[in-house]
Amino acid sequence: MPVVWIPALLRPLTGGQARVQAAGATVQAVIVSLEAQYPGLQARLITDGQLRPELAVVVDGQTSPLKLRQPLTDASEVHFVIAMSGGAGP
Amino acid sequence: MSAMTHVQTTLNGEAVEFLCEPRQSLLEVLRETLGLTGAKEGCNNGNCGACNVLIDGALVNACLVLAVEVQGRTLTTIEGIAPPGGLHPLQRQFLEHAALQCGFCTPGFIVAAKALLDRTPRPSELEVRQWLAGNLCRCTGYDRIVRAVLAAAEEAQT
Amino acid sequence: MRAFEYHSPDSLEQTLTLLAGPGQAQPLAGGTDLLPQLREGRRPADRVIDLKRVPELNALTYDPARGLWVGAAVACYRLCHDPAVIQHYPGVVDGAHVIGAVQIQFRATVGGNLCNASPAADSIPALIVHTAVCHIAGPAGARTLPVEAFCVGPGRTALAPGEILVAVSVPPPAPHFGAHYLRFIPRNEMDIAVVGAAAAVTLAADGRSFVAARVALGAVAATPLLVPEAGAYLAGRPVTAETIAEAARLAQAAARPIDDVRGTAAFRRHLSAVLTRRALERAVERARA
Amino acid sequence: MTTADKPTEFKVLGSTPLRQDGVDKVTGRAQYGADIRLPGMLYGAVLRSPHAHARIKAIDTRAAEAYPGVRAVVTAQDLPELESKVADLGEGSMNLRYQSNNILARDKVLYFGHAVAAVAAVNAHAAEAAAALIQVEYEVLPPVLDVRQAMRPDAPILLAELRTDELGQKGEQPTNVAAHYLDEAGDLEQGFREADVVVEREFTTAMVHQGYIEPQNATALVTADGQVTIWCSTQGAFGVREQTAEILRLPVSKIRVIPMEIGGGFGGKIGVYLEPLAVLLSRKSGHRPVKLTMSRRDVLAATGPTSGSYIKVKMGANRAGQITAAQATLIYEAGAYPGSPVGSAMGVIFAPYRIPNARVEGYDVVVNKPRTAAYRAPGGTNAAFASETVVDELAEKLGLDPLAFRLQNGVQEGDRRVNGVAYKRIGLLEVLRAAQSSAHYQTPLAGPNRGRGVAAGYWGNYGGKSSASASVNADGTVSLQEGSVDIGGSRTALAMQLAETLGLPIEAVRAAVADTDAVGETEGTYGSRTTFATGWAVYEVGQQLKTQLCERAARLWNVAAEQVQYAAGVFTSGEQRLTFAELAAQLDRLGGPVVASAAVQPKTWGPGFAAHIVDVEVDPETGKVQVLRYTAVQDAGKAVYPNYVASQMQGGAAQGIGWALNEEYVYDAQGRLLNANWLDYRMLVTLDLPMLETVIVEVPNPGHPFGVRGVGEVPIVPPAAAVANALYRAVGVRMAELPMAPGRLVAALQARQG
Repeated sequence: MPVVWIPALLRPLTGGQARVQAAGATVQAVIVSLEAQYPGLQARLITDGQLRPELAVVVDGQTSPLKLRQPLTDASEVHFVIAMSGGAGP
Repeated sequence: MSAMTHVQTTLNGEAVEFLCEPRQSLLEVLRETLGLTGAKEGCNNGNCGACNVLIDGALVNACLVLAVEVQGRTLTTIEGIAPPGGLHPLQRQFLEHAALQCGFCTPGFIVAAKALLDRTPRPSELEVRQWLAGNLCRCTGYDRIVRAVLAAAEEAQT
Repeated sequence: MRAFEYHSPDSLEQTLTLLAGPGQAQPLAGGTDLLPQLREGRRPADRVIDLKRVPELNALTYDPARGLWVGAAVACYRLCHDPAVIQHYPGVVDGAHVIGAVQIQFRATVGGNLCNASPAADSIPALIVHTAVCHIAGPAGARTLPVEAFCVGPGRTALAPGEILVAVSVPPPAPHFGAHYLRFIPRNEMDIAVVGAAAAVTLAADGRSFVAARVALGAVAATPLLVPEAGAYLAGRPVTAETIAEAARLAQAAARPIDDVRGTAAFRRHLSAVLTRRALERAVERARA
Repeated sequence: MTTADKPTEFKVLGSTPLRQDGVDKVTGRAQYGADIRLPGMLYGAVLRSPHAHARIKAIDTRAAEAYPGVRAVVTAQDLPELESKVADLGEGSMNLRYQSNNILARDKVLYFGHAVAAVAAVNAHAAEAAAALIQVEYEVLPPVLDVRQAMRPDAPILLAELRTDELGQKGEQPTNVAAHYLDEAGDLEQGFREADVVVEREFTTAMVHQGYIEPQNATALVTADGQVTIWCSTQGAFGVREQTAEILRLPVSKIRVIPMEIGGGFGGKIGVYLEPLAVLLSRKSGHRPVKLTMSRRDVLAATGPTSGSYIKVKMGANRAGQITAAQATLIYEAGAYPGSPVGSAMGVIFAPYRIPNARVEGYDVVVNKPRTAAYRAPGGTNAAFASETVVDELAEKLGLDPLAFRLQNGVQEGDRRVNGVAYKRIGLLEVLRAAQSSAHYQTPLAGPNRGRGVAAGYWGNYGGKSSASASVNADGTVSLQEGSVDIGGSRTALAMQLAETLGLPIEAVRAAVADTDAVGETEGTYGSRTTFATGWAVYEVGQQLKTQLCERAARLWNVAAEQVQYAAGVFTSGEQRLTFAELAAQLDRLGGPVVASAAVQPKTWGPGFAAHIVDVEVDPETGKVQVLRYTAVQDAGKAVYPNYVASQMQGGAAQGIGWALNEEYVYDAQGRLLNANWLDYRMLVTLDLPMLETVIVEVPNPGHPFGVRGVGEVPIVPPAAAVANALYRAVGVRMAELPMAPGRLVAALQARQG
């Protein structure tokens, strides 16, 4: 299962856990399964069907322009990070 | 619109006449009336040198000169620096030394540097920096500009 | 920019006639202050009178007996590259050559610097310590005024309506005379003085004591400021670090700076002492040379 | 030049051809936005607010409309009222309603210089005179000019509807705090317990401007059928198209944006200011073209400066020299509307170091100053000033060489950032080692009041959308059309990548910047992305051209395409041989023109690291600082066009030094900008700098066909910190405020003496 790193501001929703596992073949699917485990997370990550504009999705160290539609593997590591001006971090 | 004044001048080696209002700056007339847009407006206040031109060989900010003042004078702008069919050594050395990034300040620097080399054919680095201190460049950190001017001076000697 | 008429008279007489006409007339020498002020609506003008064709205003002469005569429309570049001026008045050059970068030097004039009457004007403290004199022409005739009396407030001069500054004269330097002007600016060019300081000294023949001295400051009061107490203190005293420091302290005490965008009053007071000391030290060096 | 990984052999990349737009630029022929003159063109002027914070009660435009020569007057009433909607506008996202209100204030002005109305007239003088006749009735409100003041519960509120956003959770109360962000890793308290040395300091930095020499300008023509053409100075034509379309509620297909040559941007020419106004005025004046240009005063008062900031940093290290914990709070001025680069700053602040326990907190705060815009590595300079000063102090307290301490803690592939993301292949350690062995660092500095400082810096860089197309000419050359605006030689760097791909000399490829109707969508020239992403598009174009040309050669030789090889400008198949030019000359007989286009959106950009070394001399009596020597070291990935890579490094360093020493916005208590000119907004002049030495390190980015990383932004990150550290070594005071202006330095020296 992909490993999801939970943004610090959302860790109260995961009981303080910084890393959780969640099933899903895309980022969107992973968020849906996160929501099942930790109700309320989805609304903090997605607005109007899109990833919140201040966030970037980083999968395996690379910021994904596909965002929610980015495919994942079981070994994927997923981060939701603050989008940097002029692009996200590495 | 107030009354227009008739002005005769020599511009880049050619006799030129134009009509202007007294309040119009030389920069405005060069750019808007005469279509010579090589002199740029960076500040319209004499602080950046992007509008440098030569009047009777003296380096001035065209934004700080009234167009009516150039009656009977000889003007040189960036458009009149290069010899026919070629480039002035300064222009060539600016290219060789990558002494421009956005290029907006470049005409002002080249006109200023020409005025320097006309008076001081072999300037030191300090003299180049002193002479160009009224020209702002925000892209290069000046290193390559100073080197280009020194190289052009060298080229002119050999 | 408001529209205006332009005139380019070729005599002083015509100039005075044009100045005396109705409405607002603004003399134009280098224009480096005037044009931005017209553009920003900070100076009203119905007529701009170009002074560059008036012979009296464009004269630059030096005579060992009578000293230096600088027409009000003489550009700084010309003044600062004149061999006689360089030789006899390096202190005047100090003030005039830092007015703007070279583009400005080709246009700006000492006369304009005086008439613009900025408290931070670079040429004025140097002229003050040289005991320079302003020559004024007007409808009521000619008159003279010591340079230190010419500016009466920020942007305001002692010129009456219809009067014009014709020239500044500087007496010939006495033996063992030396003068220097320096200013503090955060950059190395393209700045207005945070503080300027000028000093002129006349030393005894052995160079060890002050016969006379004058100190003037810029940008620390509403006008360029002569500090007579500093000069009076030095007269007759030996040239030592202590006497110079005391004169610098007196200059600092005379400064009445304000806080503005270019510096705080506290920093200006601090600089007044530092720059006065440095100006005196260099003036002494020149007097001994 | 240092090459860390196994070098790839290139023929064109790494060479120094003359730039293709060079002759036009040294002869004054290059056409910048304000140089345009169209038949029947009108000239515009914008009326701006004299107040920092005021309610607009009424606007009376009648006198302006009646002024001779006036053809149109517009106010916010002429703009569609937009819903709040966040759009991704290049370097930072932007709420479109705020963007619209920034272009023309609707009910409130929020900063000195805020645009209120615009006029078009037959000449600039008439437009200016008419604008001055517009009567605006204001109810003046108290301004908020400092972030910490703005965060107080009793502070005047700028935007009534604003609530603090904490990753999707909105606050209850009206506030000036637009957003609160947090990154955490490890156990902070444990980390500080493990530390033998802890340094904690507070820093403030002033608002500064990008300072491009060319003021903003825009010319627009709306024809009777509603087609809009805009000529302007922008870092991205497609961004102008999108913003103008959104703000005016027009379909993008109705708008064509022609990017003129651009006189600098540095992030400040991504957002639009004048373009929608020019369109409105053109439409209202009966379809005349309208040109708007800003004065320098307008540029400084009302276009994107970057944030002033308050930053608190605490870091700890053990005696072995390992950093054990780091904490930072960053509060950034957004200006009048939300959107400071505090998020980027959080990403920069501890990026060069392996820190097991960390907490980084950020606040985006609105104040009555111009809406901030991106400025070269947005937010990074402020952040690195704070953290690199503290890192320097830690090294000093531990008795370690500042570069050695950074090397010991420096990140490499696999190390994690505070937000948890692991680095790919990066070049920090190579950069630090190159700095250590540089001629500059190896030469001792002697003399009183002199000091040497070093600092490291990071920037994430960016990829983004890019497009290009090319056609083969019968004379054997290739014409390249690309969508990236060229601010500093990029079209040549792109031509070089196509020439390299095609095995041709650079002289055989000519590049041109295309307008929005002539090339695929391409993001702006920002994020250090052009040579990387548009370069990749160009590489793809080259690959396609090669494939097509091999097919043509196969047709000529009557063989299968797979049997044709192409290398170094020559097609071969068995004994058959044909140069690129020979084949190009025969295309008409082999099926006609060969063209190719490509669009990319790569995600494998690589971050850049830099280390800067500076020697200064201080006049302790006046506080004046002279830079004696400066060296910038940086990992460029592959340096495609080395002269211009070095020039980016020099330019970034120079901007950073100016920021360190002199540049700042000075407001009075009423929020009026006091130094909206270049005499009092002090950018460095020639005499303020020495020659600027550069060391290019090449650690190729594995995520790019040629190893490109992007180079434009990271060089502005270290300078302020490097200068601060040098000042400390020179005179023994740690400056905690930017700029480190002479008066402040003298005050600090006096305070130390008691």
